[in-house]
Amino acid sequence: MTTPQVPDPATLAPSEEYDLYFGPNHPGIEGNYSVRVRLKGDVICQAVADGGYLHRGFEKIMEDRLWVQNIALVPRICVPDPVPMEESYARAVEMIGGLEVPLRAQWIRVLMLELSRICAHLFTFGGNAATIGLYTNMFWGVTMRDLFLDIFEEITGARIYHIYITPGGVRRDLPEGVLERIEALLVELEERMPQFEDLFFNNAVVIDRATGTGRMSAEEALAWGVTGPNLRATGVASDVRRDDPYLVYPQVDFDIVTETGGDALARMMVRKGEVVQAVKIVRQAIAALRKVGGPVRCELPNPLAWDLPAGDAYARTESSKGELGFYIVSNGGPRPYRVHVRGASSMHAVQVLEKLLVGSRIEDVAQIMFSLDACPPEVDR
Amino acid sequence: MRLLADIVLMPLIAFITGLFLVLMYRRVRAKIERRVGPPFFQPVYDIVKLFAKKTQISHGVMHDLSIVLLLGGYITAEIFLPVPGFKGLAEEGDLLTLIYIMMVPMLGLALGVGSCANPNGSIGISRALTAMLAYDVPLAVAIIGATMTYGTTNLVEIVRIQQEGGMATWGIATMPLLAIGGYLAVHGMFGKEPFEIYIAPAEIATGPMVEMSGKYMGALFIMQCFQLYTIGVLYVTLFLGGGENWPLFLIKVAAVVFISVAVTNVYGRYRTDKVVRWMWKWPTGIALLGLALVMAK
Amino acid sequence: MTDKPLKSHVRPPQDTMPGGAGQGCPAPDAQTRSIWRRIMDDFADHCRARSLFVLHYCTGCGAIELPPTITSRFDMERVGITPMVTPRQADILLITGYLSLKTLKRVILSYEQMQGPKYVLGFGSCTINGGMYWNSYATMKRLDQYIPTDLFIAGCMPRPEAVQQVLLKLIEDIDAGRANAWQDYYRNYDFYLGNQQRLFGAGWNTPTDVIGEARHYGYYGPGTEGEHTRLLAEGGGSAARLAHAEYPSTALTGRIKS
Amino acid sequence: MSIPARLNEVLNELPAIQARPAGARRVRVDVAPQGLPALLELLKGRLGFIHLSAISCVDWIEDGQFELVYHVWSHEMKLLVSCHVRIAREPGVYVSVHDIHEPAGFFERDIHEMFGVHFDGAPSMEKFILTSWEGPPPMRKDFNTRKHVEETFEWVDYRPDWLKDIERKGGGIES
Repeated sequence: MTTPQVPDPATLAPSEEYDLYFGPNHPGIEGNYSVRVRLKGDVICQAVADGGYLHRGFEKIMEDRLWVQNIALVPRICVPDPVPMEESYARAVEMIGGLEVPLRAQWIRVLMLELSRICAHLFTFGGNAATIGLYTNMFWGVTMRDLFLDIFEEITGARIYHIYITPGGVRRDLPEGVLERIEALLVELEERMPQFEDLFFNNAVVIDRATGTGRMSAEEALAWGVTGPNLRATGVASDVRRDDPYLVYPQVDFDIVTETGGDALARMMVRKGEVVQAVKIVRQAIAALRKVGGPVRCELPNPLAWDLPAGDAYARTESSKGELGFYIVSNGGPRPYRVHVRGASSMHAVQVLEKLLVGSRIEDVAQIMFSLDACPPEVDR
Repeated sequence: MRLLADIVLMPLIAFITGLFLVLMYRRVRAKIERRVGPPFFQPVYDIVKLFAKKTQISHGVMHDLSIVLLLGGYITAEIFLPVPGFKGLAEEGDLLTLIYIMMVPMLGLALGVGSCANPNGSIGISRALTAMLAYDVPLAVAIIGATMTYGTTNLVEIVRIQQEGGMATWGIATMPLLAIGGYLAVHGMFGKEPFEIYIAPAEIATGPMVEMSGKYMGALFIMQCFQLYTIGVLYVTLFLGGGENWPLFLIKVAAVVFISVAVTNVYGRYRTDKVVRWMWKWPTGIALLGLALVMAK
Repeated sequence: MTDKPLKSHVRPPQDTMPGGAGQGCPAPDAQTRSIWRRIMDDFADHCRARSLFVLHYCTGCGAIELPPTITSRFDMERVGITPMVTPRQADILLITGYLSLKTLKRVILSYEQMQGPKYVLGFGSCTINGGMYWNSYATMKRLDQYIPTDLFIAGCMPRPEAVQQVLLKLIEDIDAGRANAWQDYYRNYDFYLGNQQRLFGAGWNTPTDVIGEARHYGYYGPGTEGEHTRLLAEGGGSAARLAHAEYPSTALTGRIKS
Repeated sequence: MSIPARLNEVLNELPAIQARPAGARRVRVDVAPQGLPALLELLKGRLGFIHLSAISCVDWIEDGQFELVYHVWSHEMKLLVSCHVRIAREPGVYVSVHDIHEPAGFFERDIHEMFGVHFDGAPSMEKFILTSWEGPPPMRKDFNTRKHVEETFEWVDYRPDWLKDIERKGGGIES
């Protein structure tokens, strides 16, 4: 390690500004991430995001593994919302290999994606409330999410990393009776939503804290490359599921939830609306799965000697954080030649966060970060 | 000799009651969050564990001294409180002395945290002093109103007046507006949401506590016990007729704390400026109205 | 523990290691303690085991299973385990999964700031042997080389039940006075520092004076000082140096106006 | 699948451009390095390709080239255009498109860090993720992560008794 030149503090000009480190070891930071803010009094005049604490070099180690081995690796890129990762990887491989996904598998994937969206949003509700000291909401939200993890466990055998969606379909069919249990759970969720509503969205303190916090306009959001719920909170009805549809989403009936505030409150309102929409989509998927039969996976060659044809593909998915992109290049070999992951948070966890923090105050740093739903692992990869 | 026994016993009883209050606080919180909560001896375990730490970091003399001020302030305050069966110094001191002594711990903490050189601590303590400034105004108004009603600042006298006349002469009956304003100020004094911005973990990593470890942290835990008890007793003395006997007295103190800890769990925390504005608007306004009524009588 | 000698140097003999022979409280050993002292120690251990503060540091993906463990469904406060915010206040450092080298530095800093007795739990396969990321250039492979680890949880990722089980095991160990891995950091500081230096370079330095603490608290052992700690003295480094090495050029080096 | 006429019209205005459809709502455009900024500018101004989804870099080490892929999306046309550019691997310098698409700043910084490609005019070329890394840019094909790991880290020698028993009988997991 080279010895850097450290200026002696005594030689510096006196200043009214000082630095504060948010993270990586800080409860107000989402995941393992850091934001260094320069403050003047309570007001932030400069913010520098510092990532890489969760860097594992996914893109590199995926080049070192077989196409099937990577299925186990991809969900780990984004921890709170892993299913879109599996879906994007699988679809990019399908686009290169020209694989046809059976209809039943497509519906199952939609079901999984939307359940995962509900989970991720419930988690964000909790996290966002905890940043302003409303821990009760966090306890309730995380526990509610846990019931959904049980469904995942029943379907896939794992709570978090399902490794369920494979190129060409899904790993196995749904177990007996799980559709009924999902329906029962959705009813329970709908019963509990008013409680969250009362506790969070109708709470005077939350409204006071969240209104106007981290506000951005639609023009700014579009120019900064913001996607997903954060963009929709500024009033732009953009959704990959609708604009660049994949799977059976063209057949699914759902609304794009938008708000006009563009602040922390609006972002959480959009997420609340999306949970409602996700419930609607899951119900449609359940109805369809009752009718559609057939295989859940297309025929694949021996996975250990599977050479994908040369080519490249860019798959986009609407994850709970925004637009998720997988760019995969194959050179005709048994391993990917290059995988590039465009993490859904890569914009709003770095550049946008840095911009929004300037002018806000210390107490809002955590709230802005959580309301943007920044997911550091997919930025660091 | 009697005084010596009181000086030892009164803080001890305060500490033990405080442990129960802390336990209640944590249990209530757990129930609202739909979980089981800590075991019965948890507050004791925490404190013993913290004092039994084998390594310890100190940040200088001021840091050590702050703990003395912190605990000393509260232990002194206990002796001035009028509780059933003990005389202590309640007769000699009065309300103003008590309020004055109760400010010492916070100032002591400020001194100690200042020597830690952790910016989170400094921000936290400046917020804490601001919050103190905020809730002291309605509290002062309530206390002025109370002294005017009772015609004395002697705490024993105040308790006697209320107990002789029965429930109708309790402060809460004779000056309800002051009682409400005072209660809101007391809620701020407890340092719970929505007025706990100065320890906000998500913002400044628990502020003043950020550099406290082992025995220092243990002292803060003990301080929390004293704090809940002292503030509860102060309110009971002023507005709820003081203690006729120990069971009734403890029920009253627990009730004061209970309402506060039950309410706190459904709120987030206000920003510092909002805390000041809110405190100077609602509780102060209500208390001033109460004061006007008292003066009109 | 490996049978194979490490590349840099050989670890000290087994009996100075955690769980090996001759472990116990440092100054007066188990035999010579007075009855009073023994009762006090047992009582302290009893309380320590029932009041554990976990450092709130989400080092890796395992952090996603901590909220379920702490919240209403599994409720760890039942056995006295609560999350705490800063390393100063915490007892348990829960390493939730892989550590990138950048995080490992912070973890070591956090660990040294914690007050003993402190416990480290390795969570997930990645802390044991690299796990999923065995061929990744960016993550460390064995946690116990860099900080002494009390217990490991296998799995990727371990379920909340597994986390609970390991915490209960830790409680059992503390109760029996066995969870003393933290003393190993003082006794064999040279070993840990050597491994840290191999990753971070010879100039690696932390603000905590571990050797001084070891002397002061009576944990000084034959492995406390060695060839690696000598490099520390040569570097004469400071905390400021470390902080600025991580944040080059645009360093926002202001000073609070006094 | 064909290229929409409006897009074709714009593409025809620029020299040395090859375009072909690449799946549903995907168009692949190959462009010479000097033509890319103009292409992005035109796409953004005329057809509403305002969303830069990602910039990917591929290391074609055998050709001695880096391939940069700019994925731009038009909310109006509902179309993703991937603009492929190949630049020389040495010295690996290209221009920043930060002035056209603001998100480019993040991706260029990332590529600089992972591949060592320098972007002229980018707002920041500082390290973001690999601040503790002193080796070569790790995503380059000539960096072997497995070899690096073998040299840097130690493994736990996991050899339980039952495995030793099996090995004594001539079995085992190592060939």
